[in-house]
Amino acid sequence: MSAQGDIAVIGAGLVGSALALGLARAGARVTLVDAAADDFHASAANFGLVWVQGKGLGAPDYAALSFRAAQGWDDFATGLEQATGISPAYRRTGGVRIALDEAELDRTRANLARLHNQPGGAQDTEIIDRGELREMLPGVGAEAVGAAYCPHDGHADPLRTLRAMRVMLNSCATIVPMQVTRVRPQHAGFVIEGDTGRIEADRVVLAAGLGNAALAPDLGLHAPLRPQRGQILITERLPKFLDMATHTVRQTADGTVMMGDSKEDAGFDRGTTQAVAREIATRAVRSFPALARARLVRSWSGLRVLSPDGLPIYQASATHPGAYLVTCHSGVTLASLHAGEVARAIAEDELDTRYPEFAPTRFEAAA
Amino acid sequence: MSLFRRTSPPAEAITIEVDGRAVNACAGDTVATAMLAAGFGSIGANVKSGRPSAPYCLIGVCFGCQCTIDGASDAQACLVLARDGMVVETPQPLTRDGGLA
Amino acid sequence: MSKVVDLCVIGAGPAGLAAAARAAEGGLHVLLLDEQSAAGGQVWRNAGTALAGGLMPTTQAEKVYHGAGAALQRLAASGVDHRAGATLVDIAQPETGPETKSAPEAAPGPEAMVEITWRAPFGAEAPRVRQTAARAVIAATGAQERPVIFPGAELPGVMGVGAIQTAYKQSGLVPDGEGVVLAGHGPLLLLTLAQIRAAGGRVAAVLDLGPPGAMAAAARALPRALIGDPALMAQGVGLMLRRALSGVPVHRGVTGLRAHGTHRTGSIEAVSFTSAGRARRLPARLLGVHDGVIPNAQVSRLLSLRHVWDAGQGAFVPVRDADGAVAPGIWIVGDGAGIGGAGIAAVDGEQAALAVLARTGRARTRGAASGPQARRAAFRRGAFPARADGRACHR
Amino acid sequence: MGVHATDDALICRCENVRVADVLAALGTGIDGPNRVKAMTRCGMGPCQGRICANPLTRLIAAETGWSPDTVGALRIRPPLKPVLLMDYLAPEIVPELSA
Repeated sequence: MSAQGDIAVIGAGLVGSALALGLARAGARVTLVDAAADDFHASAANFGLVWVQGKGLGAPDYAALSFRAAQGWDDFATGLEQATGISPAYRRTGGVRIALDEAELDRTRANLARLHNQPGGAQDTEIIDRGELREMLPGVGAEAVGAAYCPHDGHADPLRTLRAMRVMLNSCATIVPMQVTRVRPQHAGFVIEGDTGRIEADRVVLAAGLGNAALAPDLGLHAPLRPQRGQILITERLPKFLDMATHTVRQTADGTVMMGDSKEDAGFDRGTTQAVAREIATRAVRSFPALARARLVRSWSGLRVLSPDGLPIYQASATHPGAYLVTCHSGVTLASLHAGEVARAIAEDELDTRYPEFAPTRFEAAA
Repeated sequence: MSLFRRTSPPAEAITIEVDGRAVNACAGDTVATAMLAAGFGSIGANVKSGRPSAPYCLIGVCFGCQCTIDGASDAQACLVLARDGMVVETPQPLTRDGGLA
Repeated sequence: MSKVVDLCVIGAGPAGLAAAARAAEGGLHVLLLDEQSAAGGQVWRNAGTALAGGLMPTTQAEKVYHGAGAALQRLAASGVDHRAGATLVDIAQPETGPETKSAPEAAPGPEAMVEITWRAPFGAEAPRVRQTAARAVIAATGAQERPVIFPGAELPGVMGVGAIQTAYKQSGLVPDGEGVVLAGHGPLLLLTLAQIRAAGGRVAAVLDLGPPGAMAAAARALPRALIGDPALMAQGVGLMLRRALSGVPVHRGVTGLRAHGTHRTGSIEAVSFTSAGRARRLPARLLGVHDGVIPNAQVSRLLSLRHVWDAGQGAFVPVRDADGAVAPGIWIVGDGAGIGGAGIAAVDGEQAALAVLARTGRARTRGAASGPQARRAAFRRGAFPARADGRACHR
Repeated sequence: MGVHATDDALICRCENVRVADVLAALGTGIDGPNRVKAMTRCGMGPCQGRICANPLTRLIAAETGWSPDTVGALRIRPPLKPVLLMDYLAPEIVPELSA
């Protein structure tokens, strides 16, 4: 199956858009099927971390994948900006996971030790003490007792990244707004049916986040996904006080400050709660007391797309060659690879051979 | 020269401080109407460009008058009754006629 | 500070005042939150001061604030816990269901609480955010001027004509000196023009942004729309308008409105526009603009309610059932549910309060009609002024 | 959407988003107010759509030919007004943190 021929990517969020870009670059004629419905779902609720530290505990390949993704972000971001004039505002500033008490620091230290002992190690992540942290981040709160620091961590603006990819895709792919109801194999290739009609394609990539679960079975793909709600708070613009990314607070290129990292099992309800808002605000102010006087302007939530072990699923269908599934819950971090090596693996029909550890067969073995 | 003048019988006089200068006002004014009466054409500032912004709605909808009053930066001048001795800081320090200081 | 109340009313304009007082008179414990500094909303802003002769001659105040005095006295006597300057932050429904809600089929059991998050008035001790559980909520957050989009609209020196009205009602301020231009259509523009002239001010020009004939229609609608009791005002205002418009250049069919100025001074320098095919530029310091009023939809949108577009009003209105309920334990009344003016707002508020009382088994007053009968009764009493933008309301 | 809303007019005065910026974002599935907001920041400022929501729906309806009901409106989330983070915290930890 050559890289040529036409391929449909279903889902126009961060994952689908990056894959569509990569496939177009690999020479395929790409149709990006966008469920529209005036919502970017998980992509609009992404915190924007390009994060390596702590990733892949017990899954060295995921640690390596995250590391390669961070390394690939400079070229990915530069490529987008040169092509569109829109900067994804990516900065590899190094990242810290701040511990606000000794128990937290001990947990972080223990996880790090286990990461060090697995193949590939902990990607240069190390524990820094209160003094070093204060030197790095003068605005850090008195309760911070130390942190895990990784030089490869950074952050980018998810919406600007999505916008830049969209502008590029307008010229190198066909974007079809359609609420997809079914994707069926047919004699040669696949047919995609939805509210605005039907599309045929030689090959099809499911990249519709939580929507993959319903579409996968007809194609012999396995997408055991569940939603995990994350709430995000954002302030108005503040003078620049935080360049580095932290896992719960980051100051964007616009100067607004995002706060988050909550985890709730709330099904598909994308509401927000005052209780979680208070928890997030409290942790943010304990981490950076100057935030106490910042104006909170909005809170919203998104649904992380979680596989049973939280790792990505990359699958090529065994029963219906030409059908692929790509899902993860770090759409920003992995965007550089989705637009690069992962798209090439699909184009060259090598997805399962190059990423065996991310095939969903790992769940059957464990079940 | 102020865009507005008072036409009602004089009410109890009070004084508020705006960007360090004493401004005469009346009891019953909101901070916004007190500043408009004293000749301030603008009160807030655009959160992106920093350029001075002015009351457009005067009912708490447009945020053209968002400023810091007695240390609280989430105040809308049009919703806060002016009280004697209040300290108002506009996001962009302004001169008497509302222009940039 | 989390306590439980029977009813939380948001907004102390005509609708909110009627709802809160009626519910309290029926025996409910009512918390009334209003972000304005005093009860009355926009139409009855600063009514207390005005009716006590503080702002304008009491004869004029009684016309402008028709009905306000009674409503404020009723509130004071009703025992409602009124918090002026309190800002609504969030409303969490008993169970945050799917993204879009339709009007409720079955109201939840009496114990399903609505969680109100609000910020205590300016100057209260931190943390100012408080939470109160309410068995029912009536949102009466009123209307706002429809934003007029044109180049230069954001310059200091450009304000809503409603804002100019607010400056007058709040502090007796009237536009002063040269270069005062009003642009827009509808009765509010004419009323403001008349007030400026009556206070000895000058209006350099009126730019009629409305379709042909709108200015005349607005003049006819004015008495009913804004001054409350139509019968009292009909003759006087027509005369006042003819006098107010005399000597003021009116430019009709205006397009391409633009305000010129810098952000460095507190006023604009000029307005430019096209009228009768000719490009014009007038020196100006203050430009008042007005294109009708629309519901303030922040609360109805926060609740993810279904809305429908009302072409007549040029705005979305929330879908409600007969007595204004929009979700389990939640009602929306007054201009926030669709522009109708002070008269219908009070009826709407009263009606929702009756529904809350009925739900809690305390609807003592037998004679109180509810639903469509109350609306028809009010209609017969002529309590349905045309809307501010001159069109008879048909809600 | 009003004959005065030229391309250089600001439809969102909080985030300085011009009518032209909204028009540039429309198309290929970016034709709902919330997606236009994600692409242009229209509606992300302190007033949270109180000024731009009505004009934005009417502008998109005029451009796409759809009815306003089909276009829809900006979603509103808490807090309804900007609130100091300090006012959100539990009472006992406010003093030392906001000093």
